[in-house]
Amino acid sequence: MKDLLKVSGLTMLGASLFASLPAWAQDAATTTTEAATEAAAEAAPAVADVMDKGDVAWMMISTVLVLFMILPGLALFYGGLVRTKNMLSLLMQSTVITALVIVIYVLWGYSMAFGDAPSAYWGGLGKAFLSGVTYESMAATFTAGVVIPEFVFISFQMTFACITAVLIVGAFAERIKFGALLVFIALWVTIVYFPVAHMVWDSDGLIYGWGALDFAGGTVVHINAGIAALVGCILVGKRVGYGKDNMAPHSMTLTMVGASMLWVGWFGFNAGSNLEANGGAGLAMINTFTATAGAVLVWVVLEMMLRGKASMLGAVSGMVTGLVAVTPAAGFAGPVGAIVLGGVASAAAYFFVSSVKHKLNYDDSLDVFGIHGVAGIIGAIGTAVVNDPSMGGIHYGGNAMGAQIWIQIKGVAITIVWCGIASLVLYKIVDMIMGLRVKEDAEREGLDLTSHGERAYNM
Amino acid sequence: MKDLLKVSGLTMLGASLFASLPAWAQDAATTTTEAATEAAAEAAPAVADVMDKGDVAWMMISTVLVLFMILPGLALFYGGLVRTKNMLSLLMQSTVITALVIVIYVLWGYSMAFGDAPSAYWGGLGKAFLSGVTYESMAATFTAGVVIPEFVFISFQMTFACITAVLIVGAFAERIKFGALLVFIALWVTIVYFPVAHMVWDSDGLIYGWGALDFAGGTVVHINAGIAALVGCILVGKRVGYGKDNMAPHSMTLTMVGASMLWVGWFGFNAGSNLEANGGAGLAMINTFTATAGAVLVWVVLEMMLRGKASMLGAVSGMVTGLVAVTPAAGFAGPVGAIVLGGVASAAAYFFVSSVKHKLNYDDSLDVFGIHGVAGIIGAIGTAVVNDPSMGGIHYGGNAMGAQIWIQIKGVAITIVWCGIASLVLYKIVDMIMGLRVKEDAEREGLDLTSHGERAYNM
Amino acid sequence: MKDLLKVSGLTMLGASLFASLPAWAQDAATTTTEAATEAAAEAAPAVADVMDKGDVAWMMISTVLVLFMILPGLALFYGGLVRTKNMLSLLMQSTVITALVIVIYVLWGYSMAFGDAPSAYWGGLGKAFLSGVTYESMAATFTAGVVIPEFVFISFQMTFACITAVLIVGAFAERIKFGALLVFIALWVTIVYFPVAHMVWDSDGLIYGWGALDFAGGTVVHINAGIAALVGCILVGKRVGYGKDNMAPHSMTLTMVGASMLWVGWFGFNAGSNLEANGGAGLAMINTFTATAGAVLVWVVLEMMLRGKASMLGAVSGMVTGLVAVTPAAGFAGPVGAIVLGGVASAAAYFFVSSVKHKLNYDDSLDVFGIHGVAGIIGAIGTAVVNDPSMGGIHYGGNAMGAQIWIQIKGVAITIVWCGIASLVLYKIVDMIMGLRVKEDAEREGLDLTSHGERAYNM
Amino acid sequence: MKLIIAAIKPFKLEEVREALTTIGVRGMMVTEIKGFGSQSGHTEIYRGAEYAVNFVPKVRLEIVVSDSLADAVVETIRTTAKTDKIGDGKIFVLDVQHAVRVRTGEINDDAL
Amino acid sequence: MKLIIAAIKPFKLEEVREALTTIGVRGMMVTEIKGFGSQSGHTEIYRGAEYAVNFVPKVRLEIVVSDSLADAVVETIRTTAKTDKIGDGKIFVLDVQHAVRVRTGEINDDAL
Amino acid sequence: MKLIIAAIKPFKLEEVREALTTIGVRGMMVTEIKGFGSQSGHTEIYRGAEYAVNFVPKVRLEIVVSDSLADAVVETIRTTAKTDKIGDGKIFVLDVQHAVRVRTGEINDDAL
Ligand SMILES: Nc1ncnc2c1ncn2[C@@H]1O[C@H](COP(=O)(O)OP(=O)(O)O)[C@@H](O)[C@H]1O
Ligand SMILES: Nc1ncnc2c1ncn2[C@@H]1O[C@H](COP(=O)(O)OP(=O)(O)O)[C@@H](O)[C@H]1O
Ligand SMILES: Nc1ncnc2c1ncn2[C@@H]1O[C@H](COP(=O)(O)OP(=O)(O)O)[C@@H](O)[C@H]1O
Repeated sequence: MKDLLKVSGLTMLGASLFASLPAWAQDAATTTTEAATEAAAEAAPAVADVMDKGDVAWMMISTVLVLFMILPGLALFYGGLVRTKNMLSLLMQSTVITALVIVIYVLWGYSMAFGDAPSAYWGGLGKAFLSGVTYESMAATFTAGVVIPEFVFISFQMTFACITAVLIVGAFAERIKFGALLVFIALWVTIVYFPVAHMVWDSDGLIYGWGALDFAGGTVVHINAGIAALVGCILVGKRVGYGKDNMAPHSMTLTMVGASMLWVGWFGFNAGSNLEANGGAGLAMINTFTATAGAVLVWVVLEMMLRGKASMLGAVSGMVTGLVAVTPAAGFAGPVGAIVLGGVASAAAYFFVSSVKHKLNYDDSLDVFGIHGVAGIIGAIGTAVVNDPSMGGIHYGGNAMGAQIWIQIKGVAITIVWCGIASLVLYKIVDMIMGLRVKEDAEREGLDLTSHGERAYNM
Repeated sequence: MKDLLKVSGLTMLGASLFASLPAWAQDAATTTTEAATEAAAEAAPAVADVMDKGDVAWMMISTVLVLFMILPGLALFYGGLVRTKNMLSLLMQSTVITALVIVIYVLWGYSMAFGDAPSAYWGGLGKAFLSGVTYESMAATFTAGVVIPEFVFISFQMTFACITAVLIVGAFAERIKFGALLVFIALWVTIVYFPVAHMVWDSDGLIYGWGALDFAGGTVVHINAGIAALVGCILVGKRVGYGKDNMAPHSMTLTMVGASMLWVGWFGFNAGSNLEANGGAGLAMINTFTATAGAVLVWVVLEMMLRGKASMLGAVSGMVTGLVAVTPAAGFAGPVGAIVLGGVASAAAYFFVSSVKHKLNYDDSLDVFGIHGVAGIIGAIGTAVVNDPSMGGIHYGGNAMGAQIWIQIKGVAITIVWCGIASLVLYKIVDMIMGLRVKEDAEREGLDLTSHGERAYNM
Repeated sequence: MKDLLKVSGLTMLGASLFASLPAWAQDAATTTTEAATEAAAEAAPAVADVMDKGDVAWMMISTVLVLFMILPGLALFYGGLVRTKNMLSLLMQSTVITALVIVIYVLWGYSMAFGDAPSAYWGGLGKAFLSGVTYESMAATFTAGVVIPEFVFISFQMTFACITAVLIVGAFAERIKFGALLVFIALWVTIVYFPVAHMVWDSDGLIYGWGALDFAGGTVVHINAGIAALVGCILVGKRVGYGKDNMAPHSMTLTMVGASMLWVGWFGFNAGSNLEANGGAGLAMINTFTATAGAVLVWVVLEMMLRGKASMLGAVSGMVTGLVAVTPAAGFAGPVGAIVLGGVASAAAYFFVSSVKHKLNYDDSLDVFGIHGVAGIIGAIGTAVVNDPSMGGIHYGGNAMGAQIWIQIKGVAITIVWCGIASLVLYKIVDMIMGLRVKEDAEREGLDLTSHGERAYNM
Repeated sequence: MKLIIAAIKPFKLEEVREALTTIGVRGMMVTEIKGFGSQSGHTEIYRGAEYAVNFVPKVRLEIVVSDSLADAVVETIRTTAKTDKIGDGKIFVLDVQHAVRVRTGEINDDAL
Repeated sequence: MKLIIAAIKPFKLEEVREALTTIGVRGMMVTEIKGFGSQSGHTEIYRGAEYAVNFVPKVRLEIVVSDSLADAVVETIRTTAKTDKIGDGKIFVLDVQHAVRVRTGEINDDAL
Repeated sequence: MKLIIAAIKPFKLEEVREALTTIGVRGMMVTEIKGFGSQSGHTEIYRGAEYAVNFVPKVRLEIVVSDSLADAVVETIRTTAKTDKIGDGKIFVLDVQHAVRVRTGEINDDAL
C-alpha cells in the first residue's frame, strides 16, 4: 500500500495507459514483442505488477454503471422525447445497437482499438475474438505497477463504444429504417469509432503525443457522436410535419428518469475512467456532481429570466450538458471550476438549441448535436481553462493555458473532420444500398407499429 | 497480496465454498465440530484468513444489484407484460414475496440451506434466527484463506432466494389469489428452495460430488423457478378469455425498462457469484455481456426473417434468455463461446414460446417456463460444451465434454423431478385449504381493484 | 490487514470520525492547528494513515446510490403520488433542489458543517469553496489510521444534504411556488441543516458528547425533514379541494418504482455510513434488508386485517417506514431485532397516517411527517432498544437500555425544537417577501403547465 | 338513418363487434368512457383517505345504420352485451339526417 | 326523451354529477375530450420549438332523460358548471327516439 | 342548429381545425376514438400469440353550428380530411333542438 497516496488517477489523451496495456502479469508468453518492450520501458520490470481488489471492484461497478446509462438510461431519455407512436423504436434501437456493438467489440473492435499492431491508424486484428486474453491477463492503469484484469478493462471500454453508437440515433429519431441503421452502426464503429479510439488513446496512435487532455472521452464519445448525428440528420432529412405538427415529448416523466439514470451512471463513466479507486477518482466524482449542478441551475435560471418559466426539459438538458462538458475535465478541474465549466456549456447549448439551430433549419430530433456536440466542444476546449491553477485546476500536463487551449482545439478539429467525412460516406453508402428512411406512410403511422409490429402502451 | 494473481473465482456445483463456509476467523467457539474439521481440512490452520475490503465492496454492491433485479427490475418486466388492470398485482406480489422471503431466510432459511447439520438434505436449525452470526463472523470464498463477512454472504444468498420465488409468479399472473400465493411461497422456499440449495451447494448435500458445473445458480434459481411455474400454471388453469381476448402487454416500455434492469443487476448475480473481485469475476462479467448480446441478436434476426419485423418483446425475451443461459457458465466459458451459448438458447426459447407452447396448450402467462426453464436447461447442459477448451472455455473440472454433459443432464433431471413433485403437492395443499384462484368476476375486473383496492394509473 | 477483524464500522452520534477528519495524510501543512491537535490526540502519530481502495470503491458507489435515491428514486416516489397535472412540478423540485444544494454545499455548506472553526454551532467558513481540499486530502473513518479521500467524503455527505432538502417538498406538494421554494431551501440548509449537522456530528458540536446513537442520520435527515415538512404544510395550508376531490395517486406504478429505488439506494445510505467495507457494513446491510421486510409485512398484514385488502401504497409506505426506522440503528441492531424495529415503526406510522393525521386535520400531501417524522422518531428511540444485547444488538456505547433511551429522547427533542422554530421563521420570511403559494387558478390547472409550461404526458 | 349509441361493459366489446358484423354493420366508433348509473362504483383508500369512485369504466359504441337495419342492431347489442348483472348498459337511438363518406363523397346509405 | 350533451370544466364534474343526482338523473356517460372554443389554449416550448396547443381539456357529459326532466337538467348544469370565466362550456339538447336497458330489455322512460 | 359528427384520421386534425376556423366555426369537441370500418386493423404478435387489432385510431369531431353553416362545415371537413386512402372517415349530421352557453346563459345560435 505504499503508493496509496501518490498522485494517481490522472490521464492524458493517449497517455501511458494504453502503451503499457499489454503488460501481462503472468502470461508473458502471449505478449507481443512490441508490447513487452513498451511494458519494459514504462514499468520497471523488477517491480511485480499488483492487482488491488478495490480497483477491480470499482472498475466492475463502473462498467455496470455505464451499461445502466444506456439501458435503460439513454433509451428512456430519448424515448420519452419522441411521440408515443415511435417510443419502442427508440428503445429497440438502443437495445439492439448495444447488443450489436458488444458482439462486434469482442470479434474485432477491441483488437482494432487496442490491439498490438504498430500502426498509427488501428490496432490490427491480432486480438480479434479476444484471442490470447484469459482471466489472468492484466491491463495497466495510470499508476506504474498497478493492474486490473484485462476482461474488466475490455468490458469497461466496450460500454463506451456502445453508448457512443446509441447516442447518434437521437438525431434521426422517428424516421430511420431499423435494418439500415444497424448496418450503418456496424460500419460506423468499425470505420470511425475504433480507429479514432486507437488514434486518440493508443501510444501508437496518430493523435497520440499532441498532449490533448481528455479525462473520460469527451472527444471520442461526445464530439464523435455529435458530428455523426449532425451529418446523419441532415442527410436523412426533416420529419414529416416538422415545424407544423405538435411533436411534444410523449413522456417528460420518462425523459427525466432517463436523464437521472444518465447522471447516476456517469459516475462510472467519469470516475471509472480513473481506472483506480483513489483520490483521483474522488476528484472526478465530485466534479461530476458540481459541473452538472451548475449546468442545471444555469439553464433553469436562463429559462426563468427569458421565458418566465423553468421547464423540466430545460433542467434535464442542462443536466446532460453539464455531464458532457465535464467529461474531458473531470479529473483535472477543481470542484468550483467545474461549476463554471458546466454553467458556461449550459448557457452555450441553451443558446444553440433555442436559437441557432432554428436558423440553421435542420431537424436533429433530439438535439444530439446541440447538446452532445456543442457541450462536448465547449468541454474539450474548456478543459484547458479549468485545468489551469488559476481556475483551481490541478494543472495536469503543465502547459500554459493558452498553449493548452490550442492543443485542445486541434484535437477537436481533427475529430470533427475525420468523423464528419467518414460518417458522410457511410450514410451515403447505406442509403444507396437499402435506403435510410422509412416510407412517409410508415412515418405517419409511427415506427412502433410499422417497423416493430407493437405498440408501447395498451392502456 | 501474494495470491493476487492466482487462479481464482471459479467454482463447482457444491464445491469447496460451502464446505469451508463455517471457518470462523475469530469466533472458533461457535463453530461446530464438523465445521471445525472441515475448516481444518481445507484451509491450512497456520495461514490466517484475510478479508480484502475490495471483495467486501464488490459483494455488497453485488447484493444490492440482485435486489435491484427484483425491485423494481423483475416487477416491472412482469408488470409491463400484463394488462393494466393487473399491473399492481404483479408489483405487489414481487414486493411482498421479497419481504416475506427475507424474513423467512433470516428466521430459518439460511440455517436450512447453509447450517451446520451433517444431513444430506438440509442444514438443520442450528443457525435459525442467524444465531451465532456476528459482524465478525467470516465466510470462506473459493480461494483458501480469503474470507468475506458472513452477513454479506447471507445477504447475497438471501437475494437469490427472493428472486427465485418472485420469478414463479409470472406463470399464473392475472388470476392467482394473493393470500394463497404468499402461503404457497412460504411453503415452497421451505420445502423446495432451501433443501435444493443445500443438496446442491453444501458439501454434505446429496448432489454434492456429482461434479456438475453451475457458476451462478442456473439450476437452483432458473430451472427450479421454471418448473414450479410450469406446474403452477397448469394447475391454476388458463386465464378467462385466453386465446380470445387481446392480452397484449399494457406497457412494453416498462417491460423494456425492467429487462434492462435485469441485465444491469445480473452482473451482481453472475460476477458476484465469484465472491471475489478478481479476473474470474471479470470473466463472468464479460460473458454476461456477450452471451446476452448474442441472444438478443439471434432473437431479433429470427423475428426479422420469420415475421419481417423485430419486436421489442422479442429483443427483451432474447435478453433474458441469454442471461439465464449464461448464468451457470459465466465463469467457465470464453467470451465468444458465451455468444454462441446465448444464441443457441435464444433460438431454442424462441422456437418454444412461439410454437411448442401453443401446441401444449397451457397458459404460462409470462412464459416463465418458456424463458427461464428452457434457457436454464440449455444453459446448464451447454455449460459443459462452452467450458470445453475447444470452445474457448477454461475447462474447469477437467472432464471430457461428453462426460461433463452427462453430469449436467443428471443434475438438471434431479432438480426437475424433485421440484416438480414437491411443487405439485404444495400447490394442491394450498388449493384445498384456501383456493389458488380468484373468482371469475374478480379476474374480469382485474386484480388491482379486487385484491388490492387500487388502480395502477389515474391519469 | 491486521485490523481486519477488529470491531469497526460502528459509530456514535458525533463520535471520533469528525474529530479526526482533518487528519491529512500527506498535506499536513494545510491542516489547522486545532485539527492537527485532534488528529494527534486520536490517531497515534507513529502509525501512517492508510487508504484502502476497497473502502474507496465502496464509498464511491455508496455516494452514487444515495444520488440514485433522489434522482430518480424519491422524485418518482413523490411524483407518482400526485395528480397528473402536478407530476413535473415534483420532478422539477427534486432535480433543481438537488442541483442547488450541491452548489451550496461546495460553496459554504461543507465548511459550515465540517469546517475547522472551534464553534459549537458551525464549522466556520475556512473551508468555503472547498479551499485547501485536494485529491490527496484524506478524511478519517471510524477506525484509527484508516482514511478515505476527502473528496469522496464530501460527495457522500453532500448527497445527504440534498436528500434531506428534497424530502421536505412532499408536504406541500401540488401548491407551492417554485421560486419561493428554492429560496426557502437555500435558507433552510444554511440555517437549519448545516448547523444541525455540525452540532450533531462535529466533535465541537453542541450535541456532541451526549452519547446519542445515530448510525446513518435518522435525526439529521429524517426527523429534520419531517419537522420542516410538518411546519411547512400547516403554514402553506390545505390544497384546494382537499377532502372533497379525488386526489388519488396518478401512477402507483411509478411510486412503487421510486420506493424500490429508495430501498436499493438506501444500502449506500446505511451501509455506506460505515465508511469502510467490512463486517460492520455487512451488519448495516442485512439490517437494511430485514427491518424493511418486517415493516412491509406488518403494514400489509394490518391492511389485510383491518380493510380486507393489502394495497400497493400500503406496502411501499411500510417499506419506507422500515428504511427510515432502521437508519439510526443499522449498525447496532441484530437482524432479528431490526425486523421488530421495522415492524413496530410500520404499525405506528400506519396508525398515524390512517387515523391520527385526519383528526389533526392538516394537509401533508405525501405524509412526509407521517412517514419520515414518525418512523424517524420511533427509530431514533428504538435504536436504544435494539442496540441492547437482550434484543440481539451489539450494545454499542455500553449504556443500560433505559439510560440510552433517555439520551435518545433528548437528542430527538432538541432537533424537533431547533428545526421547528427555525423552519417556521424561514417560511414566514419567504412568504412575506414572495409568497409561498401559487394562485388558486394555477393550482386548479396544475403546476406543470402554470409553473413549468409543460405537461408530463402527451400520449 | 339512425345513430345508435350504446354503453356496454368493456369486456363485451369484441363479442358485440363480431355479432354486429354478422348482421351487416360495417363501421362504428368506439370510445372509452366513465359510466354513471345504478351500478355502484367502489371506494379507494390511500393511506386512510377514502375516495368514492362513482364511475365505472364502460365502452360507448356509436353506429350509424340505415333505418332498416336499426332494429336489428339494437336487438343484437341487447342480447350480446347482456350478462344479467347490473351495469350491462343502455342503448339509445337518434335520427341522423345526413351522412358522407370523406374518401368518395358518397352520401347517406351509400356512405355507411 | 332528450339527449343532453354538455362540455364542462373537468374540476366541475363531481359537483355537477351530484347536483344532477339530486334532481333525479340516474345515469350518464362521461368522456374526457379536448375542447376548442373562445377559451384560448397555451403555448408549450421545447428547447426553443414552440407549439401552440389550441385545445383545452374538457369533460363531456351525455345524459338521456325523459322530456319532462330535460329543462331541469339543462338548468342544473348551467348553474352548477358556471364559474363566470371563459370556457365554462356549452349544453346541447337532441331528440332521442328510443332507449333500451340491456339487462332487462325495458324501453324508453323505463330504461333510464 | 346541427350537430356534425365526423371521424377522421388523427394527423388531419390540425388541418381540419384550421380550415373550419376559416369558415367561421368557433368551437368543437374532439375525442380520441377507436374506429372500426373497412380500413383493416393490424395483427400484433407477442411471443407467438397473435392478436388481431380490429380498431384503428381515429379522431372524432363534434361541432354544433347554425343550420346555415352546416353544409359548409360538412364540405370543408370532406375536402380537408381527404387523403383518398381507405379510412378517411365519415361525417354525420344530426338535428339539435337547443343550445346554451354556460357562462352567459345565451341560447341557440348565440350560444355557439
Ligand atoms: N340516463 C342515462 N343517460 C346516459 N347514459 C346512461 C344513462 N343511464 C345509464 N347510462 C349508462 O349505462 C351504464 C349502465 O347503467 P346502470 O344504470 O349502471 O346499469 P343498468 O343498465 O344495468 O341499469 C352507465 O354506466 C352509463 O354509462
Ligand atoms: N360550436 C361548438 N360545438 C361543439 N362544442 C363547442 C362549440 N363551442 C364550444 N364548444 C365546447 O365548449 C367549450 C367551451 O367553449 P368556449 O367557447 O371556450 O367558452 P365559452 O363557453 O365560455 O364561450 C369548448 O372547449 C368546446 O369543448
Ligand atoms: N357506420 C358507421 N357508423 C359510425 N362510424 C363509422 C361507420 N362507418 C365508419 N365509421 C367510422 O369511420 C372510420 C372510417 O371508415 P372506413 O370504413 O374504415 O373507411 P372509409 O371511410 O374510407 O370507407 C371508421 O374507422 C369509423 O370510425
